[in-house]
Amino acid sequence: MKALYFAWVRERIGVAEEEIEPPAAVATLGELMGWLAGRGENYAHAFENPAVIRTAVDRLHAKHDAPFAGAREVAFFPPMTGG
Amino acid sequence: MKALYFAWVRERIGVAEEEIEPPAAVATLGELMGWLAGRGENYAHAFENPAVIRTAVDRLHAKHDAPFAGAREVAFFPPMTGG
Amino acid sequence: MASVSVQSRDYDTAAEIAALTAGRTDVGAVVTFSGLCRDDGGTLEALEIEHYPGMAEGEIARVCAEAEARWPLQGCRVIHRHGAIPPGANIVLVVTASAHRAAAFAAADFLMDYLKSEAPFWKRNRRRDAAAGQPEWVAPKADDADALDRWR
Amino acid sequence: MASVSVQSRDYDTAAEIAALTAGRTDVGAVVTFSGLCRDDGGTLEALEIEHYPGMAEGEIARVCAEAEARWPLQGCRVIHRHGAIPPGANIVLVVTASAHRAAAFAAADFLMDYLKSEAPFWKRNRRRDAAAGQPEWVAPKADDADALDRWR
Repeated sequence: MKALYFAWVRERIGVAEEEIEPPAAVATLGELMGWLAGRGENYAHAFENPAVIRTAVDRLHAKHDAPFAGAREVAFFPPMTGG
Repeated sequence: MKALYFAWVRERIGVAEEEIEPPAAVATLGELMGWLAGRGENYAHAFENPAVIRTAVDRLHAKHDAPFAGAREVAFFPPMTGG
Repeated sequence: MASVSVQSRDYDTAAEIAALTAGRTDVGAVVTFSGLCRDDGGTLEALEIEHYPGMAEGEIARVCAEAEARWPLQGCRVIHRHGAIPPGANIVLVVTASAHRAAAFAAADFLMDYLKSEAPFWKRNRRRDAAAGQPEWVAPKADDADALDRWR
Repeated sequence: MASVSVQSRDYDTAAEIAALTAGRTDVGAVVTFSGLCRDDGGTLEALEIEHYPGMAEGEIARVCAEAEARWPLQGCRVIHRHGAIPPGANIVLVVTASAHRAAAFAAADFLMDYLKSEAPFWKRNRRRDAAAGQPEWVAPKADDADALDRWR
């Protein structure tokens, strides 16, 4: 599964995208952030306040309690500032 | 004093503008419409329902009970349909 | 600050936007409204627009001044055409510029509602079928009075 | 029916209006919103806009579809730029066309509120003074959340 990071989430982690293989017990996007946060200081910094992170599954907005099983692509980013 | 007529008020009266000299007893725009209505069938037709006629004094909207003493120009027209 | 034109000729929307924004870096939002001549029945030859010269410009300027008093605008431009307008052609343009979008949207919306009800213009429809007789005057719409009430 | 572009290059507002109205006589109202890059402090070199390719287009199209479900639109066009945008330049364009002005205004206003909060774009300010360090990310505004609540 591909994980994408944008804006300061991307900057803190240091990569824009990567392949990830979370264990089967990690089912929701919220759990996935927790698992990612354990992968190193950079990830811990990016996800230090998961409440402010927006999440998407296969390019659609999804809440933290949403499952991601079967997704090709998950994304993590700050609140949007377009327009 | 100049009187101007627009749209179907103009069509019914048959002229776009004219000089008028109402008697001193005619003080408000409403009274002026009554006086004009007595000037002929065309005027009577134009002012048959004065409630629907809008009035202006010196190019500013004015109500029927407004006086027009000293005005250079009064105007009579149907509700506007611009924009 | 507002600029008002009452004219028979067409206008160039892009040039009007450019005039309000060129060389500036304090404008964050520009809203334009263009009113066009519709021909729903396919029988219209032209819309004929009569106006009260002098008062038309004055009333539009007065309405623009009210919009500028209500919202922080950096620019306000209104062009209203008169004469014969064929189907599909431009009738009226409102352009508002502001630092923020809410003011630009509200001012343009307000200006159109007020122009509809306060500016001395009268439309009539000239039909292709001359047998239809005299062009009929367009009646004011109840909707337009309701639209105006939103701002009171 | 809506047409959506996410692009780095600038756009031509007049051409976009023409594309929605050319050859038609059923459009009575066209509203455009242009969002421009402001530089209130005089220190901005450029706004840098990052986006999520694919999702950006998809989200804008979804918001357009919602606008089309809410209002009777005859055309809907959105262009959102990404990359480096200098002060005074265009960022985003929304064009809505309808028979009547209320629908065109409401839909454009709605689209901008939703784009602000739902479309995956992130802005940061690159300052002229490099000593200012890393460009800072723009924080979302509480106003924008309030604006969104108007449509719920």
